[in-house]
Amino acid sequence: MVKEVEEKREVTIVFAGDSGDGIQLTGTQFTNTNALFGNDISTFPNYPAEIRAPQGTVAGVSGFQLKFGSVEVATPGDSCDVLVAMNAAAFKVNFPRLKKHGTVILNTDGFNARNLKLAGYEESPIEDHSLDDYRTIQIDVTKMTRTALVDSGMGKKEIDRSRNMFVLGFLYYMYNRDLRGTEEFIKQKFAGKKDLIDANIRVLKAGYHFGDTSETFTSRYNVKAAQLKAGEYRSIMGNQATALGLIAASQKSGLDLFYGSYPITPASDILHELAKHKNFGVKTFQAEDEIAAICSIIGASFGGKLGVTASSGPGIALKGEAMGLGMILELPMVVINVQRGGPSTGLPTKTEQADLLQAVYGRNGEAPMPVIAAKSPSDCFQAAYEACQIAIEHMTPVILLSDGYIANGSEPWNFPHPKDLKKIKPKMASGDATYLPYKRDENLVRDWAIPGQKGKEHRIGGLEKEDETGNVSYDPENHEKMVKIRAEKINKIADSLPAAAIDHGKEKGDVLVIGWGSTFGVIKTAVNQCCDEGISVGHVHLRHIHPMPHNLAELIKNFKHVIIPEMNSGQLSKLIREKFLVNAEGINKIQGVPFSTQEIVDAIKNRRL
Amino acid sequence: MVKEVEEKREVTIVFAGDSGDGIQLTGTQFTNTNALFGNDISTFPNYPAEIRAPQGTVAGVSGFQLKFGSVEVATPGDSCDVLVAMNAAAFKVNFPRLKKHGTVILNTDGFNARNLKLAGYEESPIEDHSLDDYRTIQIDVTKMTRTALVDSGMGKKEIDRSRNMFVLGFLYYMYNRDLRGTEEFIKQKFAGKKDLIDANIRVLKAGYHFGDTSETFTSRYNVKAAQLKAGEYRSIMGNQATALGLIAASQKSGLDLFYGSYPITPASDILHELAKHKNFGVKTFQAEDEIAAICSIIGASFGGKLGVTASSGPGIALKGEAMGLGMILELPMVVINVQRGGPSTGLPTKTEQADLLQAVYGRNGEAPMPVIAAKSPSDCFQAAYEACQIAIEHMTPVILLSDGYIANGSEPWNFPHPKDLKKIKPKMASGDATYLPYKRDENLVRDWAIPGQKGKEHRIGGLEKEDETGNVSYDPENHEKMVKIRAEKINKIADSLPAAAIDHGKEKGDVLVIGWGSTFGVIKTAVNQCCDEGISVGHVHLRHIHPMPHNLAELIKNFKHVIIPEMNSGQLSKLIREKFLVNAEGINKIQGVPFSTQEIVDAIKNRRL
Amino acid sequence: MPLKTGGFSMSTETAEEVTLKPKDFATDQDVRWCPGCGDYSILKQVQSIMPSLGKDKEDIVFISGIGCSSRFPYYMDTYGMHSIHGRATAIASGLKISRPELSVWIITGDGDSLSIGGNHLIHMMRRNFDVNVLLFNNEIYGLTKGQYSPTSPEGKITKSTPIGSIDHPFNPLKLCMGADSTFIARTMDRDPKHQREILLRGSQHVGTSMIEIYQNCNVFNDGAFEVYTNKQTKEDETLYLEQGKPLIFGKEKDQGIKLDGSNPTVVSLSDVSEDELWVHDEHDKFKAQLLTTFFDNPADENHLPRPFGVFYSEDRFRYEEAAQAQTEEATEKKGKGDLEVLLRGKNVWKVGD
Amino acid sequence: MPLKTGGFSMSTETAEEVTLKPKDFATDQDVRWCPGCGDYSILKQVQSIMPSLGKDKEDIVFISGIGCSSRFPYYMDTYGMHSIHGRATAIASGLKISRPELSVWIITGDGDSLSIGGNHLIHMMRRNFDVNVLLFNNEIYGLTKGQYSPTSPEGKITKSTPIGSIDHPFNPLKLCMGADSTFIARTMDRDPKHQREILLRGSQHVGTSMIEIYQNCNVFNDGAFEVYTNKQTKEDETLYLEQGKPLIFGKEKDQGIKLDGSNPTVVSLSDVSEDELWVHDEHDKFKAQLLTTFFDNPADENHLPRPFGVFYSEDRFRYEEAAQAQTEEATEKKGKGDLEVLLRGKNVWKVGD
Ligand SMILES: Cc1ncc(C[n+]2csc(CCOP(=O)(O)OP(=O)(O)O)c2C)c(N)n1
Ligand SMILES: Cc1ncc(C[n+]2csc(CCOP(=O)(O)OP(=O)(O)O)c2C)c(N)n1
Ligand code: SF4
Ligand code: SF4
Ligand SMILES: [Mg+2]
Ligand SMILES: [Mg+2]
Repeated sequence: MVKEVEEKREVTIVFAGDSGDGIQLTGTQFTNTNALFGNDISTFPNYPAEIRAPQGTVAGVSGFQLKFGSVEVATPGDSCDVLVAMNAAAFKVNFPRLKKHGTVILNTDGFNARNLKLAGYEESPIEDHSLDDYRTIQIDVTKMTRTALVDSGMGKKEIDRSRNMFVLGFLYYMYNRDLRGTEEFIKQKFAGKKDLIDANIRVLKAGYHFGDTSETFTSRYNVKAAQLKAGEYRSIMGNQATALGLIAASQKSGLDLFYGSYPITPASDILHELAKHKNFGVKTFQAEDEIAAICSIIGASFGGKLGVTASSGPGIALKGEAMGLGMILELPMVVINVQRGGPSTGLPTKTEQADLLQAVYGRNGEAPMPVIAAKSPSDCFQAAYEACQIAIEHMTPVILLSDGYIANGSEPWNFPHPKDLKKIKPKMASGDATYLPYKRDENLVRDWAIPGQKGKEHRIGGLEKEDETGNVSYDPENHEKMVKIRAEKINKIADSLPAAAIDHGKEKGDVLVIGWGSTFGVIKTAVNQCCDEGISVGHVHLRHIHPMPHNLAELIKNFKHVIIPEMNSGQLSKLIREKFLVNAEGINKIQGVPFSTQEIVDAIKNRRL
Repeated sequence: MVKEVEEKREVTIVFAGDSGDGIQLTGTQFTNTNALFGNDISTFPNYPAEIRAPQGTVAGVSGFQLKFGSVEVATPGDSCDVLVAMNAAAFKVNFPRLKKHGTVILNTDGFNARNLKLAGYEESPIEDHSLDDYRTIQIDVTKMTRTALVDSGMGKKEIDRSRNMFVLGFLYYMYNRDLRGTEEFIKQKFAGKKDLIDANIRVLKAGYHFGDTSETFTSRYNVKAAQLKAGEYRSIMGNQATALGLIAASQKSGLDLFYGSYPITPASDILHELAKHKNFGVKTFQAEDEIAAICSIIGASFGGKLGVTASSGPGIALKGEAMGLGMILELPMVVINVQRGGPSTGLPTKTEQADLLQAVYGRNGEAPMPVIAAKSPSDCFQAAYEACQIAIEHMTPVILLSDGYIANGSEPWNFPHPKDLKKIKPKMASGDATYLPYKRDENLVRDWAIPGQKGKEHRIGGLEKEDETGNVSYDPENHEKMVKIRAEKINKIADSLPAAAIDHGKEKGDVLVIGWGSTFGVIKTAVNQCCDEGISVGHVHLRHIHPMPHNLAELIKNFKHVIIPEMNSGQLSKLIREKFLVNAEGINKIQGVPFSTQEIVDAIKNRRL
Repeated sequence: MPLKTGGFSMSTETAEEVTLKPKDFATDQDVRWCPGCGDYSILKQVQSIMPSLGKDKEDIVFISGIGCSSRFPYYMDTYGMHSIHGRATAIASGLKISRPELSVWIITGDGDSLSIGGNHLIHMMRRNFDVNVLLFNNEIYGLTKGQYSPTSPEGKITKSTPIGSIDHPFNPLKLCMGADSTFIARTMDRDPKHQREILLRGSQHVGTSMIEIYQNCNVFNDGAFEVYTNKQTKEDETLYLEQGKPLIFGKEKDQGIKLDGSNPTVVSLSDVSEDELWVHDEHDKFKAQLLTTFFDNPADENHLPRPFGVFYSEDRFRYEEAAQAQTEEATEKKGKGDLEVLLRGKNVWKVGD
Repeated sequence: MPLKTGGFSMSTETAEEVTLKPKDFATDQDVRWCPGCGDYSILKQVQSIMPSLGKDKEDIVFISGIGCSSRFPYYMDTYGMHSIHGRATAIASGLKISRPELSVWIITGDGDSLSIGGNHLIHMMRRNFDVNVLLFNNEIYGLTKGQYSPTSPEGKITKSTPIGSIDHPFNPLKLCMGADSTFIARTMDRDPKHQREILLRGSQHVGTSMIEIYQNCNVFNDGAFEVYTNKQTKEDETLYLEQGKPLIFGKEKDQGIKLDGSNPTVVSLSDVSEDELWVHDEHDKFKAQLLTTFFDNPADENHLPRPFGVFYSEDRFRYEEAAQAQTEEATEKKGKGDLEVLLRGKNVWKVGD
């Protein structure tokens, strides 16, 4: 039967089900297919905190939100147009997200008495009219899948595992997308297991045809390709992008990458990704703890390698002492903090930006280190690359901040060609002049001599050192001199940084919104929206938090008000207030979940009045 | 022969010699005797960095500076009136400190060719006229001592060990002090070893009589007793005062003191002192590292004890993660940082104030903790007591900042009577109502139920907790609520703090000097001096750095300029600038040694213009 | 509701009162482990032996680090702390020194105790606090979703070792023996009866009881201990230790262990008579050391079976008792501390009047 | 001046060039230990065996933690790092993995390696990097002026234990054995010849060489090892291990060690013939384990003598070699990594043109 096709600029879908339902995979497949089709896209996976919480319970719900569109998409969306709920608990958790008159696709089999009880429903939301204002599509996905595979000779349990493919196929029909990408994926995933390949593809198609044949609904949707900057794209997740950025920096600097790390959510995936690329000369070391991890990279860096470690809140706290050593040794290394909800163990699977001041100040003594932050999943590549570049060219440990939101989120990436990446020049000591480990160039950067270099044998350590020679020195004036030199060296990095600029909106006016890290997308969306409404607002995004770009003060002067949205209690706010003595106001959300565009828009409007 | 006696208001003396010369003991004895006599006094020991650096070298010089007077003495003095140098190296290191026309007492035996060479002298400073403008008293102390003990039957080596007693006796004569105190001390120290007692006392007296009989100089000095606040006094060192403050808090709160710590300079002496007082129910635990140390006090605190740990820079860095746990658990404990020169291992035997921002911000996530700082050796008692009181009554870990300067310095202490110490009331859970671990009182403080309390069994941990019940909660709103409650709880402590006040100088005017920690004495002296010169300057000392007293803003408003002297690159400055948006300027000295009064005076005058 | 703190009084005082059932130790929190996780069995056995401690619930404390296993305290209706990764041992040390009368249980995983927590673990062994350490060994990092751990075998493929682990694994009991542990035992999740027996023995030992429990992580490391549990292989691969009994194992109980010199060797009882066999003596530190080295890969040719039971137990002074003794000694010598005297010190002078 | 990095080439390449003398390894820094400190002797012996490594100075690295002993690298004219307390082992691990061809030496104290650094030490043992660990054991914290350490005997009076230590001390070699160390040896500062011999053996062992060196701290713990060094007692209290030789000791070489079953006992050679004695075999892991337990207090009745020499040596794969092999294997399989291909990934789409 013929169905009308409705155009949409952008659509937000939430897939939700039990952590056993393969929700993440379904979401990722739908993402890749739309990405390949050419939509701009942004995703936000939402795992349960427990490895495998009790099935069917609210605690066990796994969700995957994505927004795709023919227009620019910078966030996974505040609320969704379509909710796919595999069971009652999944519905309960995500229903609040659904827009009025939105569409909800229900797996009726997931709403039986037991499911309802587990989800804590007295009465089924399907019967109790809570769905009256919504478009509801009820499908017994389990039954459908089983019928599709009735003659497959597979067991129920096995069969049910492919239910997600039915839903996926159904959505492909609904948004009229091509099945081939996913078919390819299935073939790779189950390579060798022909029966599984056939089964999954069959169910996928069954879902597609079900959409075609069923009476369930009368219209399909079409989301045209987006007008992205011309070029080649791929979809990428934040942690993966970070890993690639490190490998790229290793290749372009000619320094082997040594990655020493101890697993912790949400940073572990960087280790998992890097471990796959040993053929790039990458060595990964799962240390016994975070202290050993950072110490191992200090050793590798002393040996002339690019040492990198990553962790999250609690693990970063443990690295403080060793960071101080790396800093006073003035060896290049990168410490990545994929931030999560704190304090203490806090909310390991949730996102937050509350480790900023720890990054800037959390060491004993005067121990300044550059701090730079990634702003989106794909930007993790660039941020990681820059972090390595600064570390190597300025001979210093660098802190790179990411967070759970961008680490697990994904988006299309107009990946660079290696030859277009900036060169990275290690400051290797050369020549036969006697080597003074702490003799410096015009940027106050010392030369790097490594074991194996004849005649450059030297000893360095954590005690204060005499200028130039690096010999232990307790001389008072020398100490002050060295403290100032080390600070000045870091400040000088700003000379080589691009000037800060208004990313979006007005160059001068009422409200300046300053952001850093993963709030970039939502601030951008909000500021653009406000501008469309004629509000005079500008957006500056700070990639470099220490040192800050020289010209930030000028930009700030052009606005009446400064507001700073952060997923913390106002940490960048403190830095801006102290530095520029401006009454910057924090817009703070400390809920382990990202801002909604509306929240930022409202904040801007309130300020404006 | 009769000699005239000259009156002096205050005198600064530096004892200097090889680390084997018993300089610290000599200084301490001279201090105690003058203290007992009734002078106000302030001391500053200056150890060599090495355990035992090569004898006779500059690196091996041990110094002890003290200032005593008939007037108030708040610092050990910028420069000295008298320099006692046991050898050439000691002279070389300390000569720059000597006031023009000052007196230098030399042990000629310490200026032989070998000594001069070790000290790096071409020619002897005694011959080369560098002493022309000074009053020089040359004594062959070694020879004198040996003659004094010629018939003692002791070996040379043994005899020479008592040379410091000769010098001490000589100075007692010079300042016309009583020998009895030191004789007592000798008897205790060598109890049982009669020959040693006799020998030392004999040399002491020999020194005294030498002053009397010799022609070396014609005048003696008299420093009258000071007009200290009426009461009973004793002399005390900072770390010792800290230990007593902890014991006092334990006694007054009825909570046994559990002290878990790992040795580190300059904090170890607190452990050594506490270990002597087990009869106060104190338990000391030398843990395997700083992490185990703080974790052990978390366990003790969970068990209902007063848990305290101490360390210095690098060790504090290691405690960051566990502090976060203590903070989210909301258990009472005190973490003491006796600051030393940083970063990293830095200058272990030197003093600094560069761990302030680490104390305030150095943890992952939003993890606020009260930060309070001691201002002088004897004040360490009060500061430690207050730290415990806040921890216990507000159920939170508290950071107490001290530093190497006050930790090893000493001064007269008008010690309190136990009954005059504030009560400390633990928030023990009681009653039979079901216990909710995170239910709070009007100060947002929770009740403390400890193992052994029937019916109050409960589990707490590092994950975010549901309000009141403390059950693990991933709820977004709850997280934000809890983060805010924990912050508000700490801020509320300010309600119970004394208002900030002008400690010295003008209530309003040109320059406000804000200080914290061990710079108190020198700022006070400088401000008083400026006031005497008619400069309009005031001094506010901040004991509580987080939270700050409510009324600080008002005080600041009354001055044109705010300057903040710190032994760091400007850390309190950052906090004040951010909080009050005032253009506070840092006066920063990062040399591992305290400010001189002159440096502060100059800073004030520069500002004023 | 008497607040009991300090002193050793209560354990006895309460002994008679106790009439607790295992279920009294369950909490209202729903248990959040994967269906089929070995942790469930351990929880059940621990709860089942609790009443036999002769302690009131309020005198028992469970302290854990971080990991799936470390969720344990939330499910025990006693005092408890779910602390930070690797530090449960250090926290328990401080608690035990200051509250010697409490029954303290440490719950830890192979990563928690042997990776990040290795140092505190070995120091706890040498100090010999009277506490119980339950090491849930699943040879994997469960909570972080499947990286190898210090007990994972060489070559293990995991998320962090896609082409196999190159870490030579720890032998946890051998390590603890090296750290002078006074009680060393091994049991497994799949053998509830033996588990209860060993847990009881551990609870009775006065000193640090180190109990390694093989625990199956059916999600990230399923079947790690299969050979010791499945019908076909278990009798041949496991060696159950019983005090005073010869080391005999095998389906037909037809194999034994003999010591020639210091080398343990497997012998067939058809060639060797029982009385030539190694007789288990848990008080023999030399034999116990050798026993901990029974750690062969079951895949190897003529390998030794894996021992289960109590390897070693020794009576050595407990740190917390010695600490308590010093307090009492000091108090006897100097008398109970008098704050006024302490603050006055020895050299006091008066100013004014 | 060729920059040599990666690969295993140079050790051989340079072997012949080497014509270094011990004094070539001294630096211009004046040595800052107390007069009479045992560290001087160790510095001297280490410098004296350096030439025999067959390595150029630039291919040797000394890494230390913090402590008196850890000042060591400043006095060796090689590459070196004086790092932070307890972490030298961890730092060396990263260096060795990334630069397998270097000769890496770790200098550490008993506090540095066994107190704060205990975890990294045992993990280094199991991973078996080809490095040398010199543990300067003076049974005290020297640099911090005399607190007890994890090797101080029970009852030790120190600044932090005014009425005696109540920590049961570690037996460092037993601990390392428990951590599956592949080379374990003991020597002492006062026996330069034996020290050189053991240092040489350690340097030749391919794997982690754990060498405990008894070192006298004459300022804070003078005479700790007196019985093993003074004329009167040393022959009766020390047992020098020699491969293939029976365990004999005593002034008159008239005492020996016999194993009955697994129990080592002192016997007089007048009652027992030499060939009944325990013959030292450093490759016997069982015997080595027993040897590490020879740790009695010399004050005790019929105690065992203290062994010196190589207790154990085993050839086991080195972590850094396995890591290198995986890199090569991966490169063979997938070919040398191509950054462009990596960045493109598998699913690329074009936008615009
Ligand atoms: C300081 C710190 N580092 C790392 C982590 C992440 N983490 C949590 S549990 C864990 C290991 C879990 O393995 P195991 O101890 O064996 O417990 P299991 O989950 O297997 O029961 C890790 C690495 C953390 N929470 N804190
Ligand atoms: C993190 C940290 N904790 C503590 C210290 C203080 N500290 C320096 S060396 C040392 C122990 C020294 O003993 P040992 O390792 O035996 O070396 P030794 O001086 O005896 O040679 C300690 C506790 C430190 N520098 N850093
Ligand atoms: S992940 Fe493994 S250990 Fe953790 S709960 Fe699941 S089955 Fe148990
Ligand atoms: S304190 Fe002891 S170990 Fe340190 S240098 Fe002096 S003698 Fe040597
Ligand atoms: Mg595990
Ligand atoms: Mg030592």
